[in-house]
Amino acid sequence: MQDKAAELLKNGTVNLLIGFSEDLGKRPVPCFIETAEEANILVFNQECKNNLSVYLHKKEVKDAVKIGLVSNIATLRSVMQLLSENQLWSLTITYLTVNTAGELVVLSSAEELEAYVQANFPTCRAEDKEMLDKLNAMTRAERWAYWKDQLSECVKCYACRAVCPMCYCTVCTTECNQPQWIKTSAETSGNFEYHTMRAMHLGGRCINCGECGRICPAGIPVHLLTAQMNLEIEQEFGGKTGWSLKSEYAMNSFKPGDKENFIK
Amino acid sequence: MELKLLSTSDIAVFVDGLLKAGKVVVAPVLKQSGKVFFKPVQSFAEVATDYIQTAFSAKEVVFPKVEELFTYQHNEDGSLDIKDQLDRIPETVVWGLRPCDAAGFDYLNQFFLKENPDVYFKARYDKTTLVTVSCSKCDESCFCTSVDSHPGDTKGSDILLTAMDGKCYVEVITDNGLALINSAKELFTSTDTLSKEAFLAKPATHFSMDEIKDKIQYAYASAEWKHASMGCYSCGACAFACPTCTCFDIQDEGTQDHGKRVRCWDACGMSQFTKHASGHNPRNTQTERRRQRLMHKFKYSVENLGVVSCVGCGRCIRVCPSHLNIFENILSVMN
Amino acid sequence: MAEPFEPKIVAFVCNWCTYAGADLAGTSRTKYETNVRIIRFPCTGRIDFMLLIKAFQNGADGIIVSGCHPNDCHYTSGNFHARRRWIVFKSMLDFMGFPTERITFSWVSAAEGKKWAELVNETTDSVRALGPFTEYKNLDFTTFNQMDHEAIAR
Amino acid sequence: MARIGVFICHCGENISATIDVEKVAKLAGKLSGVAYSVDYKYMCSDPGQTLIVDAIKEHKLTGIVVGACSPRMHEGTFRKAAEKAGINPYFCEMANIREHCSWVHPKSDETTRKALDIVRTMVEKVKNNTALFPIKVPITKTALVIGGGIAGIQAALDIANSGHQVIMVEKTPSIGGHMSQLSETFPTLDCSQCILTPRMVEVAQHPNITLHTFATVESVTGFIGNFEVDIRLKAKSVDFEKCTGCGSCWQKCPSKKIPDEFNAGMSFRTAIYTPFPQAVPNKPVIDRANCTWFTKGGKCGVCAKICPTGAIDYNTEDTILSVKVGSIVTATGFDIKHSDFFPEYGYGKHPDIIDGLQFERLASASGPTGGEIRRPSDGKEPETVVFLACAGSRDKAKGIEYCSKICCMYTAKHAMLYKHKNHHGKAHVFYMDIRSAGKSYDEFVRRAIEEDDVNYIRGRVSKIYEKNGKLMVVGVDTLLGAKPVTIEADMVVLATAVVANEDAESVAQKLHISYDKHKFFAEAHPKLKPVETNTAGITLAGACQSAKDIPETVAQASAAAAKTIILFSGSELTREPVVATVNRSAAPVFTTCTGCFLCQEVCPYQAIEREEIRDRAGNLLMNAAKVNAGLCQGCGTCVAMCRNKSIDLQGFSNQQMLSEVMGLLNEPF
Repeated sequence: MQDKAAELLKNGTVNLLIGFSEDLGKRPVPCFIETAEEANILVFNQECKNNLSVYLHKKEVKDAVKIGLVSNIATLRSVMQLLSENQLWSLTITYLTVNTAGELVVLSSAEELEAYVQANFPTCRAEDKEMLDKLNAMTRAERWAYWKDQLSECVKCYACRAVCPMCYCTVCTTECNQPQWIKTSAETSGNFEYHTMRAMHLGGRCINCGECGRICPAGIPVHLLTAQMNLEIEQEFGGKTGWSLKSEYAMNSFKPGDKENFIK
Repeated sequence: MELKLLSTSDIAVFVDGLLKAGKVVVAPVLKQSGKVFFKPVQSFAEVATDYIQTAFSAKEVVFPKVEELFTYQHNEDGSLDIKDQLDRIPETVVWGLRPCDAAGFDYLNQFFLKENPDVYFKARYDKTTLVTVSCSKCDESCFCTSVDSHPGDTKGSDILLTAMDGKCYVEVITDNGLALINSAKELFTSTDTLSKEAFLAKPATHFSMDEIKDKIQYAYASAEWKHASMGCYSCGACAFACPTCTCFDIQDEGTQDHGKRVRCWDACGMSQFTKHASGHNPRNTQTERRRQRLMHKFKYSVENLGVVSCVGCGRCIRVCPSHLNIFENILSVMN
Repeated sequence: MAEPFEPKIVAFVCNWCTYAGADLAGTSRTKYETNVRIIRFPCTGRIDFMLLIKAFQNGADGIIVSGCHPNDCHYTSGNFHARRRWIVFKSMLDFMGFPTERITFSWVSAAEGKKWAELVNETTDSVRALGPFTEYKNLDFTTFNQMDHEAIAR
Repeated sequence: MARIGVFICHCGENISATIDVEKVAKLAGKLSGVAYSVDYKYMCSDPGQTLIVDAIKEHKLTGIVVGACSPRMHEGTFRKAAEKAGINPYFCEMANIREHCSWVHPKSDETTRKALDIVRTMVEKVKNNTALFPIKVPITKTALVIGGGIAGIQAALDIANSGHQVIMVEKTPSIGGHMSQLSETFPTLDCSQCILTPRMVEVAQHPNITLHTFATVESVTGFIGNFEVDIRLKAKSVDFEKCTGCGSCWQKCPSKKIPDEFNAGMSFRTAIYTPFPQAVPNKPVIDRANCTWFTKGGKCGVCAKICPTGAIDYNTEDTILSVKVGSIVTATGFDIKHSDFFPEYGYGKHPDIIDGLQFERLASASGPTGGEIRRPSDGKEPETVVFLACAGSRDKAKGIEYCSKICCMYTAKHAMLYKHKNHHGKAHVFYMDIRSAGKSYDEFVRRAIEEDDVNYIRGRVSKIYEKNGKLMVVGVDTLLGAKPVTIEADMVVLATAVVANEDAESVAQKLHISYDKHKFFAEAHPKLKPVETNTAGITLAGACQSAKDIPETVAQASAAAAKTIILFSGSELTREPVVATVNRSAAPVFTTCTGCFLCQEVCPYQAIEREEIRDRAGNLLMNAAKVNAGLCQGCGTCVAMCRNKSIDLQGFSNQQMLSEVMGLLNEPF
């Protein structure tokens, strides 16, 4: 990967390469490389969980235009979803990933990306499924107590929003103050409001990378909300997020026969 | 300062006694997420002991994440009622915070009370007693020794406990602390020797404050800020976990007729923090925002208040989604 | 004895069908419970789920959301989009443990003044039986901060 | 600072009988932002309105809330009053305390309290209202008529006669449509071509009509008043400027065995042809798929050699003509189901089992038999003819569940025509029900039965098979106790179902109009907007919407023309400003819209467009949604869809709706 990255930077295919390096504690840290000489700091392993596609929204990255993106499968899937939502139009991206056989794969077009993602499409992670099953098996009152307890710890640092590649709005509804939709303060009711909104806005768009839950400083499994929504949506309306370059958004379409057994 | 001994089995007796006396005890509690939070407890049994650091600092006790400043109510006759509830603040003991957190209180104290004292902070701070526990364990994020502190530092604490050799050494630092001890005199015996150095954790030292104070003067223009900030997602996790970050926002919640004014945490690293109503943003890039945060900790607060506002607790490193590392950043911009 | 609990019910309705249906209930002098307050939208498609949350947060005990029957939408498909939004929203709330029986979804046409009156009566009865929606209100601390609240709540 | 006026109406006693109106007015006056509050017997009366106008002026009110009846009743009235007093009419809101309160609740404190709640909610809303102004859209006063059948002809002539320009596009080489193929028309039995051809000629000669035959609509962009249409002019291979229509070419054309569409395949035509003698324009085109010059690579060329004016040009190509029009009348007509659903009826297998359209040609004086009814197989006059109504229609199991509407009538007509021409012949009609609603229609059917001795059998046919040179029609007579009936026939005419054109779906997609499951174009409202489509500025005429007979088609075509003429009657189109808008602000923000365009899909009117925001050097900075106010109907579905609230709906804005909710639930005292 280091060699390929150096080559891409040297021959001008890529102006800026986003990948991982290690800090003093050997933890993977996102790094931004502009010259071939720096490529030797790149690492890629199981610990490289960050979804680096979120950086594609960053102004400094957009300015570089030709981007190399070191990606895990979740990253690639989010790029697919972003492309279907007409984002990233100003960028030319080369994706560097490692397939299940441990080989370096370089994808340089949207079509190649689509084919690769569809061939390596991830399923819902087992640990998430387990938690969802556990929560769904609870009584509703237990679930209420569970989320109430979890959400009371939320401090509204918005890290879940910041790491989400699908949260690319320049001004989030939480920042709207005319009218003020979401309370600024991190009271539990405001937290409930924020997380419901977040899940509703991501349902049918979230690609289940799980970053939001992984990085929550308060340890709230917020990714379960969107994971559950995605399962529901997939079951009810079909379609998979980050599967196709064409938009197949469940929430902007309908079928005349959608269920309505809950409507009087 | 007095030095006392408390038998380890009496710790619970002491805490439960405080509770019985009507004090609120805020202590580390292990929650289902696996993280430890400061929470009001009902008995010592709830208190977590085996942890390196709590998820968030204890600053919440004196600087809550959401604080109601007052409520307002428009009456039918056109008059307006404004009420605060400062007189209802309970006596609170923060139990089991780390020396770094206690040092954070020392900074908060300076920040909020040095000039134009903040009445809300003062009301809480005056009713708070800090019982600190020295650290025998640390991790690679801890760096208190780099910022003129150490795992057995008494700065900011009212009482410092060091539990070793089957005994609990009690360093009583302030009158506040003494008053707390005196509420259960019978549990404490006097002693005059304490040598805790061997027991204390040994976090890595990455730099010295003398070095920093000198070199940080030239750091503003460093090209390394861009590298140090490119990975930053501009969330507020570091600021909200930090024991010394004090940015806040004031909001009115309710209608024209009734509601409340609240103060809630904010973060200088968030992209909208300095944004003007016009749309102009003086700190428009994350590079400028991260520089502001770090320079404030190591330079501006020294200039304004005479103290460094980083206590080396390492929370910002632990919570950072992209593992940005404050001491590595500081080292890189200085060199 | 305390007064019987009278729930506050907010109805989010579309202009063309349910609002007109409620008008018809009026012109036909069909009597129903006073607990409901109507907010008029051009179309059910316009009803943002955030408004429902806001209503609960501000003290609503129950909510009615109602619009044109399928295929009757004045704008052809607003109600179809709304229906899909509700399916997802409802299951979302269920997952969070929210008592979704406090929200009644319905189709009431401009000709169904009687159905409107019945809907209001049924919803009022069921919400009255559920009691005041304190779970949500209790999310907010009543005193100055969360820790004090938790401490005082003991 | 808002200065709101509240006006509580007694509505005689309609409101005051159950609501303490004085109390409501008094308490409303104490609400924050309310500068004036009063109650009055009849607010909608002249003195009531004068009271409002005077109060607005005297108290310098910035907005008003009228607590009275439903806004669906008097919103317009009070908005006019507000306007008269000099404030923007959209600063007037109505609190519905009659239909939603006084009429449905008993006299009680609770009812009064509810009335106050309703008023307070609207006070909160009106505080957040903004001045709105009617939207003006410029109009190109030219209409496009797609389809040159009787529907298109009628619409084009009506619009042209009102003084406006019309462009007509017809895909075949001649206008006239299905009506030109018909023999006689029910219920008067007058000759179809006799009444149609003068209209066709009028179209061709009308100074306000530009006719493009052998042309199709390629694409449509734009919106009401401002459509841009690309028309594909198919290569005719004949220069109409030079051609005199002499006919030498088609007389000499060697490709003579091409089934003639006009005669429903019962005769042949040449490769260079005019569809029928009275065609308009009466000039030939080359059917390249069947012309030897094109299929055999430059061999033949007879027509070019023989043409006295040198009008033949094999090298012409399709051209695209771009036109700007303000309105579009869609009159693309219908088709009949050619391959029958019932294989047991043998349609297509036996030459003497024909469809209704083929019978029309047999009965037509301009048809292959010169108007004599002779069966296709051997040209003999059939002695017995069986007519089957509902051959496919009203049969959900076979796929077409609707009634084709015209078959009952034309079957009666066919039977009559047959009887008039073959006095000794026998005509039998199998039918399910006779649907003859229409002026003089039932009388017509009765005449067929009673005067022309047509044998009507109520029942369906199970199969038709050939035996000894006869067609054995096996059916059942349900009026005779479900007795099986077998009729030996010489010819069978199937009234096959009326269906949408094969290309209806693609036409609808080009026009951005919706269509039903049978591919018939969908009207905007089944009752109240039967002519309009959901795309403003596009109307429907004739059988492209649903099966119709000629009088209905003509009526709808005139209605579509009227809608167009109404649109063209002013220089600008004025619309209610209740439309969605995407926020815009100064650089460098421009808008909070992220250009995800997920909103485009939810808009039933295709009103959301893409806008490219560029810097002065022309570099693309961002893409953003933009609502075309000319198309938006104000449903607001996009508003609820937009994640970051970049789209808002004027008149029902986020700020207004949230204020209503907050105002409703937060009692001030």
